Amino acid sequence: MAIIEEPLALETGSPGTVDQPLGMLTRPKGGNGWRDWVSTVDHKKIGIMYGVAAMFFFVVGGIEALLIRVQLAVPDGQVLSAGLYNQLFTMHGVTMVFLFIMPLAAAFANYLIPLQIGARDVAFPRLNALSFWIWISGAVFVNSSWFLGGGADCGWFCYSPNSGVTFSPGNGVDFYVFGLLIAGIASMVSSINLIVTVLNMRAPGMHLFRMPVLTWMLLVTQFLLVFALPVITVALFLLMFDRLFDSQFFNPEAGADPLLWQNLFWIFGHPEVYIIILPSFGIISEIIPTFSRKPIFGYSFMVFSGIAIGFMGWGVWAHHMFVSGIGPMSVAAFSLSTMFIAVPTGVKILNWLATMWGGKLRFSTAMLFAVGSIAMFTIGGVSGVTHALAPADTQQTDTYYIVAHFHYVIFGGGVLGLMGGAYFWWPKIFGHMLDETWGKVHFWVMLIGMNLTFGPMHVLGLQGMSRRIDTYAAGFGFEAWNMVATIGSFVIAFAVLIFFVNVYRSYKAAPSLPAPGPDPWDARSLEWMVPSPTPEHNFDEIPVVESEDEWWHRKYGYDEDNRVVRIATIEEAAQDGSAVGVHLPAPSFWPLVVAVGMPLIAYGLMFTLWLTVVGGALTAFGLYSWALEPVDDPDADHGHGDGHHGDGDDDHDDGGDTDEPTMAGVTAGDDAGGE
Amino acid sequence: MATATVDTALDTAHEDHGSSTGISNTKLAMWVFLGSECLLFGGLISTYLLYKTRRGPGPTNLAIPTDVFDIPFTSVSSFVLLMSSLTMVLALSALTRGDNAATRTWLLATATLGGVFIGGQVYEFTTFLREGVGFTSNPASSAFFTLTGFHGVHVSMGILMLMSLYVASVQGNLTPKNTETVEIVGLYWHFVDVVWIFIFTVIYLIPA
Amino acid sequence: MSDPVTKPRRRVPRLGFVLLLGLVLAGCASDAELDTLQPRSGVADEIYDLALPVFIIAGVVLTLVCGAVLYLGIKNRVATYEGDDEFPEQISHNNSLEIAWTIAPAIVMAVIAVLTLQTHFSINSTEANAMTIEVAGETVEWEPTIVVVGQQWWWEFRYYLDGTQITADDLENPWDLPPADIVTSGQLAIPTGEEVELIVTSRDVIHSFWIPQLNGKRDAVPGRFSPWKIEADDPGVYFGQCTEFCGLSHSRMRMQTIAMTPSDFQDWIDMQMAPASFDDELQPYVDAFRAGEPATVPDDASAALRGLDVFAGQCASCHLVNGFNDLTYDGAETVSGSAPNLTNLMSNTTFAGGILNLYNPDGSFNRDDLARWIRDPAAVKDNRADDLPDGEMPRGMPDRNLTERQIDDVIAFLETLGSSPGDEIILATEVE
Amino acid sequence: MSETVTETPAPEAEDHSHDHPSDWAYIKIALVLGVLTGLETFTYFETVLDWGDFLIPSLLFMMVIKFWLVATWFMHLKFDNSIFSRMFVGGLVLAVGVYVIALATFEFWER
Repeated sequence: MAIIEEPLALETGSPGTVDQPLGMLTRPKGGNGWRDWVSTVDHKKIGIMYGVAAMFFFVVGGIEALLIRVQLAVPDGQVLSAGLYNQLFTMHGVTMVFLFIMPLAAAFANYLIPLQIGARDVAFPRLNALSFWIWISGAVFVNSSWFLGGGADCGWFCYSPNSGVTFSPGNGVDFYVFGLLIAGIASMVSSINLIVTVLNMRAPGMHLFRMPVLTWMLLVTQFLLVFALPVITVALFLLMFDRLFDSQFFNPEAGADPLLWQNLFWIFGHPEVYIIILPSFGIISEIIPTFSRKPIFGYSFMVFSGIAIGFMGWGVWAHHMFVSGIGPMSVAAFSLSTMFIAVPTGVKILNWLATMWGGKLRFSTAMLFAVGSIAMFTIGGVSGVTHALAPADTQQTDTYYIVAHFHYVIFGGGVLGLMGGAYFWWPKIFGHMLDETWGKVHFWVMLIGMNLTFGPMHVLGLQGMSRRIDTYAAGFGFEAWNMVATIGSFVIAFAVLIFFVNVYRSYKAAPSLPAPGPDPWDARSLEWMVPSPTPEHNFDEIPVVESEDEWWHRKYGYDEDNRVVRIATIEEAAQDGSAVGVHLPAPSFWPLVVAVGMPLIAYGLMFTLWLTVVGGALTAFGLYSWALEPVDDPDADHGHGDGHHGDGDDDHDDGGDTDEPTMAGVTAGDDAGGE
Repeated sequence: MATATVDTALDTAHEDHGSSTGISNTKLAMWVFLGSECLLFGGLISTYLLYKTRRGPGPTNLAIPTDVFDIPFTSVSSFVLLMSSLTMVLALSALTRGDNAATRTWLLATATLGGVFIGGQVYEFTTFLREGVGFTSNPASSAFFTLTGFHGVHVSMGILMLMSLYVASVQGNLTPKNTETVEIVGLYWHFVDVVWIFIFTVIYLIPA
Repeated sequence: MSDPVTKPRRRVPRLGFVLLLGLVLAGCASDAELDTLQPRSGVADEIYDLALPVFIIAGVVLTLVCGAVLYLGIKNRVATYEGDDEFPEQISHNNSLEIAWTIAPAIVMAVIAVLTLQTHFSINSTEANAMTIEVAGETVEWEPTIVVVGQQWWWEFRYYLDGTQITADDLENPWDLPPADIVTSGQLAIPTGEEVELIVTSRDVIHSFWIPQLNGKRDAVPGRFSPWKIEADDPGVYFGQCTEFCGLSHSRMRMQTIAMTPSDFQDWIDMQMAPASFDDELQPYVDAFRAGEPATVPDDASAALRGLDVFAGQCASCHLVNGFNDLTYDGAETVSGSAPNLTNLMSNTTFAGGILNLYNPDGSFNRDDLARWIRDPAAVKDNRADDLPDGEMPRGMPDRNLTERQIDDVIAFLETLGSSPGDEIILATEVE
Repeated sequence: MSETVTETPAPEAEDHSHDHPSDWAYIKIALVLGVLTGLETFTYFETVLDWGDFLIPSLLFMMVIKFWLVATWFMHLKFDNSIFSRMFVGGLVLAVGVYVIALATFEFWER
């Protein structure tokens, strides 16, 4: 990652001591290796860290998946014990959802939202760092369960009462509960931050309806997060109270109703599906116009269908509970609402096709992933319609048909799209291209692999193979397709390996290849007008936006026959990244300190209370120091008109002219204690 | 091509504060957070409503919170919390005028009223425990203590914030340019109050 | 940089067709006993008839989308933009077109919705269909209703035949259900041609009852009594598998439904209703046991009698045999408080939660598997019954550390409980 | 050239403080709130007044009024940018809608 480790563009003034209120950690200055990364508040570096960490957990979750598939390759598999198998499929789900695909989407959101709206950073840079560190501490915490008595074995949905102490006596479920709570705080802080960023930090002229579709989809995603996370938070707290303090929320013998958990979980869980898929939809909506040489077809329909999906996503959760006995009227209502959510989704697919219609399609790797994602998502979409039919769902639910469905949606629609995004924005992020030939091999191997893996699961499910079974008996006709699926899973693993090899080779080859320049794809949105890799300060000057696809319109105009003509070369239109003295938010160690305390609190509640005291004290100390730390380095030079905030001493909540300390002192503190 | 600094190019009137919408980041963040809190308290309230009559296994017939509610007492503490909202706006109003002494008085009054409310809650909890309604008794009591406990923790966080503001004011760091900080703490405080308005009616007053 | 663009291949849409083909193949498979596409009852037929056209519509939509991707990919492909200043026509939107393709899928969905609701309310409705059965010599009008109880990791089926119709409202506590006339485990016996109401519940975690060829599934939720129904057109054995993740041995929680003609069903009732009969050697021991003074069994007694003694000492605290320990039985020391009732064990075809057959395909008794199961249950089926930390209640069958001789004896005793269900049924339980 | 990364808004107090209500207005609101709370508490003593079937609707009505008064006046939603209202009301409406439906799946409203 050394590529973008350029010196900070900000003038740091004299390198002398900085007056620190609590003086334990010297105010970080940036630019010196790992300290730069752990103290950064730069949305781009945070985005990269999200991406790297997400890919790491992709490998972890992938290994879990391979073990599952090895166990199921033949009937009566003996590779794993039932207990270990149950932990593996639980952790596979948790890892892939919370530790891979959500943070990978967060990586794109962090990196791209400020660039796409023409901003220098997010609204609350330090909170952004806090989100990342809390998330990673939660991720490490959840996975530490493997070394502390075993992972959760209750499924990622963790239905009560199986998740209660009686039926899951180990610590696995506690790790699940606390890990998700910690990761939830991270997502909550991050989504509030990004919502404010999109609404408030747009460049002049960047009206909401000039924002790129990706930014729109990410905005909808953040709203889904901000409203969905409290619901799972409630559920997790109730479960935690049951497990640790003997409350009676999910104990049927005391008259509790296990369906309460299911409702709370799926009120969160279904919007979660769209939280996973919408960023990918956004990415596809950026890639396809670029490689069709046409604007996105029906921009407003694209935006509104995304909003509609986000909205309707709140009214369909009980379709996960069609067979749980919620009563025929409820089932009927949710069956109907589920069917009609197919409509805005269909609109999106048709609009992508219409964008390609009459276009000049250039099948770069990114384009292949985008188009492949559409096709694969369509498979997942139509199989989704088949179980919107409640009666049909009574046959399909909890079988491998569902497993096939959501893997086509999440892997086909989500992961392929995000992979396409990686190829598309790689030059912008790292300053060199990923090799296209290797990329195309990566695509085809991954496409074949995923169809080999998940395609047969449709058949298995309809043949009656239940989900979450660690073995199956011979004789039910499951043998052949399971073997195919297992082979396919290794093909996917091979494709992921190709990707990593490509990353490494491209990095090695980069110095000998011509630099990609600011805009290697002849793309359309604002991030392509700044140099690659993006300079620390993003934009030399904040662009004034005059139209949708602003960057494209700076390169091309129309002649009198309404034909497209070039009006400026990329070099002419782009910024050269030469601005100096741009004032940037100062790095801080406190987000890391606050984040490190949280898993300690959880370990303490599980094992020994004094750790909770240590963790709580660390978090409180971090928050307090944070609140006292001026948002900007008082020594840093800046020309902001009303910048009179920095004596740097105990200026509590100097929220008057900066936007952050109040947030830090109030909301973040509240998150830690109140939720 | 046309690029400009924010200072020079403002294409719509409402962007004249520098942010695209002309509103403060922090305040917007707080409102988004409060919107999200609705879902949190909604979940807790729904849980209580679902469980409010569930006494646990058959013949023992354990007591549930509705058996032991003391409505007059709760009404008083509800009134106290409601009045703390008044003192909160008065504190903000005083700070806007630059009246630091009055600001401090009203901040302290708000925190004190909040403390009285919390004290009332602690008293209520201990009374309930004495009357056999414990956290682990049955789903109804678990849900009641969790809901009101979450609210109590929110109030306590608010008191902490108010006291921080008070200290800042004593140290001379709370000036009219910090009105937004006070306003945002106030938003949080009022939100905790409206949640209680909801809880008081739906949980306490509407009969089981 | 160099950017060779490979030819677009037809892989994307082809895989869609492979998938469709797979669906069709699955429909043709004849050896899949759990196959949802081989309905064997009116209810399952209704579901199938609803799903099939939607599968076809889905296939058409899929083909159209993938076909469009393919067509556009071939027709509009260019190798590079380098040196190409010609842009395609910049069409950004077409409102009427977009409104049209917003409304079109909505209309398709509306049609599907109507069909769905019809089927949905149909499969959730019940009809009053009393059948006449003989119970202990008396004629009873019985609306077939069976209480289905899931627990880790087996199913219990309770038949209430005393002439008062049981409904979900009569049931409050799955841990303390009213005494039933017939209690079986692992296999549900139903008469053919009758709609059988099920009341599904659970004693511990959530399970799901599912006989794919006869109907969809219904979750067994502890504390809830969910209505469901099942019916079979033809006699036979239909297989099922618990489909809601229920812990360690979820995959080893299976069940069978044995559909019999009404007259066979009457015979089955007669067989099940008869209390365990003990021969002249066992009966005095049974009498003494019921009197609360179990006799000492001499070492040279018959294997069955010695087995009864082992049963009384090692098994009877959990397993019921009507006529033997039903008077003193006070609940198993497991989380769920219950273990399978063994009164007519030998009339079963399966045991150990539906994963082992009690009879070999040739109709002979499968002594080996039963011995294996008694010898070390955890080796056959993962459970949590032995070596538990303090305070944890066992789940599943514990290892009682019986000697080989004790195992032989107890099997000899179990063999006296009930009689074989008949070769026809035994054959049908074999999974090819 | 140089500029700040955050196009920081100036503090807003001076911009809208002039249209904030006076302290006396706040006190009047608080009086109304107090009276409503008193009325609510009165319903508990059924001997004073028999509310009959109107009990729950009137309690809910008073609750909504109190909620609305605090949100619009004390929280300034009446005077502030409508974006704030949209964020809050969005969460509120979503919460009410979702949880009312969720309780409906438990047949809560039929009791």
